[in-house]
Amino acid sequence: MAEIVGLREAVAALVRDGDTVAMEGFTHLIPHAAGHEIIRQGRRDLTLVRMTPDLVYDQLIGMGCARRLVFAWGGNPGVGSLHRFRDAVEHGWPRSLELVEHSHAGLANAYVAGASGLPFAVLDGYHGSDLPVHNPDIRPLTCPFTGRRLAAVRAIRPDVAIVHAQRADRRGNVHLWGIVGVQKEAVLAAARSIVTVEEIVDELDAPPNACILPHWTVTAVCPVPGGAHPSYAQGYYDRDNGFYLAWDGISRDRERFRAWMERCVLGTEDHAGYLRAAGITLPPERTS
Amino acid sequence: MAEIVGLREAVAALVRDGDTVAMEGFTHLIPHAAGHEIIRQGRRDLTLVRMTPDLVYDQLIGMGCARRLVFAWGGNPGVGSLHRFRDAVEHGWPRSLELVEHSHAGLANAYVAGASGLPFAVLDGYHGSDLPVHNPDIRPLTCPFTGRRLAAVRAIRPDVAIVHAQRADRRGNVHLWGIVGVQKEAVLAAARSIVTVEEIVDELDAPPNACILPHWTVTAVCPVPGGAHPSYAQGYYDRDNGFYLAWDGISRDRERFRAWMERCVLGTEDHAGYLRAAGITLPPERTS
Amino acid sequence: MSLPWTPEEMMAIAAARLLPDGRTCFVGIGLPGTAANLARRLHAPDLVLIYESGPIGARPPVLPLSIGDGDLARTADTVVPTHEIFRYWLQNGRIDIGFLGTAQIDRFANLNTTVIGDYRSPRVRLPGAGGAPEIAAHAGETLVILRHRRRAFVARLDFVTTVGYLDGGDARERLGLRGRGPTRIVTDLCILEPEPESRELVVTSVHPGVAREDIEANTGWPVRFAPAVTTTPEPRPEELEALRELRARTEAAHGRPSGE
Amino acid sequence: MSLPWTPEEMMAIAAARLLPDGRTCFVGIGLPGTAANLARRLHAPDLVLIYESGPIGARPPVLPLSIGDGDLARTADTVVPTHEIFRYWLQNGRIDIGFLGTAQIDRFANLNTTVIGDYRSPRVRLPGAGGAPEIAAHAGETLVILRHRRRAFVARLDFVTTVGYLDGGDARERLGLRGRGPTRIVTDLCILEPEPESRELVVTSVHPGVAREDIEANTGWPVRFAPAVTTTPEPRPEELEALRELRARTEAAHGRPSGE
Repeated sequence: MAEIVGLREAVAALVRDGDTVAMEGFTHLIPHAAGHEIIRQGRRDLTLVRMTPDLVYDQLIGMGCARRLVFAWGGNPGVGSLHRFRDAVEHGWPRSLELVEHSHAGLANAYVAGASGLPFAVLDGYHGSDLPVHNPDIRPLTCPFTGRRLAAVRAIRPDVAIVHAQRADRRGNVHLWGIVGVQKEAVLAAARSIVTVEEIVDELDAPPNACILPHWTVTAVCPVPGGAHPSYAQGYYDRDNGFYLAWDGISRDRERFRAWMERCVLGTEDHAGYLRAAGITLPPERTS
Repeated sequence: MAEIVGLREAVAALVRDGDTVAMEGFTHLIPHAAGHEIIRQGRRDLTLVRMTPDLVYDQLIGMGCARRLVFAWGGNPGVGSLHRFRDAVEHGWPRSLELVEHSHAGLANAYVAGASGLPFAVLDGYHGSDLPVHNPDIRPLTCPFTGRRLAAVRAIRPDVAIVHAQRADRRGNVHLWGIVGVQKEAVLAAARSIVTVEEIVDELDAPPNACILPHWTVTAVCPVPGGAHPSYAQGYYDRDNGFYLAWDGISRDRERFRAWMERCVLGTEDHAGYLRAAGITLPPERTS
Repeated sequence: MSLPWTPEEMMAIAAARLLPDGRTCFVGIGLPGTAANLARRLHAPDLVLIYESGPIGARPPVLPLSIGDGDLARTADTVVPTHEIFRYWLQNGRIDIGFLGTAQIDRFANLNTTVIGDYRSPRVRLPGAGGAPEIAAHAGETLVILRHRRRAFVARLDFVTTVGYLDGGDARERLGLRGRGPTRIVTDLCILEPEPESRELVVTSVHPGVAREDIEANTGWPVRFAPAVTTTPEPRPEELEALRELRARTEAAHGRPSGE
Repeated sequence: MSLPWTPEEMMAIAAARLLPDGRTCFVGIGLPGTAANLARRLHAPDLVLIYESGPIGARPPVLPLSIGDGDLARTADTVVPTHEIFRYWLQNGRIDIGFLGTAQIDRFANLNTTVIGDYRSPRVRLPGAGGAPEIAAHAGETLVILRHRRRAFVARLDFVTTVGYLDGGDARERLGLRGRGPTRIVTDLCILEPEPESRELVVTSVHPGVAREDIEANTGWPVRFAPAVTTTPEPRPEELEALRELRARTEAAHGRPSGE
């Protein structure tokens, strides 16, 4: 049964050192505010799971929160490298990072298996790729009917899933729309979950087959307006493309990165403080 | 690329003797008009696939169109037996019927495998049940990671999928909502597809994550207002519960069944004719 | 003061009482639907009803005739595809209580809804499994509701559609099923529960006015009674009123035969 | 009369020309997105763009910076969950053309987007596979677009992320992959295609003003030329105008760095 609480309280209660944490959102609705709060609270030894570990994980990795990364594509979309991720993998700074590496199809299927209560998923994938050589969570599997050679991937079952959504009602029912990625699967696969939302409303009034997380599948709902920045929330604000460009410079250098994190994250109380410190105005939504 | 054509033309062109035909719709949006048209055109030796072979398949079976039934639950919902289905299984009238029998979970997964281009699906099911004894399309499978014993079901890949939907636009993009069952999976798993719709509209204006079948996944779109009767189309008309009750009497007796089919289906030109002959007024939608 | 009531009403009310508020309940067609929707009107307004057709959190104003009625979709928190119901919700362990009817049941609460007689040439072809095998496997626990007749309570099933406790003891556990299995069988005569060790169904509560001999005569095996059998509390006026009001509204809504 | 143009523009336009109208195209990030959206503005208004983030039938008014921009969702026919894109659409054989970029490519069109150097202690850690391995496996055919540099066109990949033709011949067929594989590699210098038998990439079309030596110098293996090499038709004015207009609108929309 979802409790509506502050983000600080939710992270304090639900994210523990050593946890496997899945923070999802495919470009859209990335839970950046929650990532910052995990950094503020100094969590360590996390196994971070994410299809596309972009800026949110670059920050967590650069601040030394993670010991392992389960992922499929780690870059700054449309800009280039994730410098903190690269520094961790290439030079072990600030600590070494173990990689469990998938393709998008493989990891998406692994989430589906987790959400389905199955220990693994089957896909017609990874043929000829070197990825299975380095990832023991990918194994060959033969179809019992046709003999076709397929791949099995171990299910993802996070301790905590963290996602951002547009809205929740007062009971904690969550409604998200637009690019929904694997968020529903991440929450349903996890033992606990935190959903940050743009706003709490009296009635969701969602369309018939909307993507809904019923309140009894969510552990904590936290109102955090702008909580996806620099990602976006369809219907609320646009992607801050300028920030993604700027991140390339901020993150390229260890000292500059640390200084920025000190000033905008560690030195602020909450997400509103972050937005002020970083001088962010949420971009209004463009109408196509 | 969907062609917008008449139902008679679509069935003539796309449903062939001996085909595997999946007509889906879970209580809602059952493609009854299409079933009647298949009967009118006298198709034979069909393998009929359906989660819940209710009245629509009772009629096809009673008229001798089917030689095999792939299914999970065959009854008149809330009323009782399907008498034509029982007569075929118990007495081979009008011809014998081979059964390939699943649970709902098994058959739903088999559709998902078909829609996913996989030869089989995995589920944690059928444990201890006698169903796998009689169905070679269910086999044991062991998880390559955990050793857990699971079940594999062979994928469903129909020659033709037939579903009913609320609306299509002029290009043939289809929008359905409410209880969507396994319709999308049936269409995406099939080589060909027919979608009957309540109406053709200029713009679908569907909500962001609506259940849409893009025009290039559908072979034929046929406008058939009331085409789900006695099932219902949310937003258009309610379920004709009275017809389901009446069917128990109509179908109990071979002669009475034949007479009703002669009068209402074989003796009519199309769905409008059927509604007139059967004296049907579509029940207005109840607002809860 | 109590109103006169029928065994059928006693059965629905006894079953409804077993559904605690705030839990998630996977509802089969027919009798389970009546009991679940009655519970929602009485002590369990926040009982979450999930139907295999797709609705989650349905609040139907009348009893649905089918498990896919429009009322279910219109009143649900969300409607998902059928395969998702079975995978993300049931198989994933998110259902507390599975609620089933059946045609036949044996002393270890195994269920037959497939055939009477031989599978390939049956005397009576029943509808089949539907969702039952996996509901009984994955729901936290299962309730079964059926009328107590000798042809339903049989010594040996012609076909095991859905597993309860197999041949008893720890057979179910050895099969590796997640859910605890059938915890209560509610009939129009009594309530049966699996005995802790043997898992054989024994009568634990007899409905008011029912004699032990009635139960024995209507059970196809030598049915045993728990050491401390209670009498089921008879229907309270508010329970009966809620049930009758629900049924009256249902009949008014569903109408009479048409199209003949 | 033709306008002056850059090799970068030639590359985007040459790639866009390879996308026939009415087909379904799975679009990767960066250069493929430019070419696909350019094609939509030129000869292929009904090209169906599918992005792995979920949008099907997207018609973005400017070039998305990422493969999950709001424009894609707002203009799509529908937006589905990411796992569905990979299962119902890609793996199910419903994509005609997969369109990929890459960091490295070898002579058999295998791609590396994972690491330069050793996997466990790489010299350069690249972003990784993303959707590429399964796009290249299941799309009816694959187009690859990348800048022609010696460090990208290598004799031997450090890591095979995504299979093209493995070590050539019928190796791909023996692997049982559904799609035909990479049929054209478009660079800023030329177009390469797999030779019918050996499957080795050979140059089939050289962009105007490019010398064979330029291609040889920028390819890390002794690159061969097809018996009949053509010259790529140079950009037509309407192609250049459409590309430049698209890029100008994109820059205006995406803004400058913020939050530093």
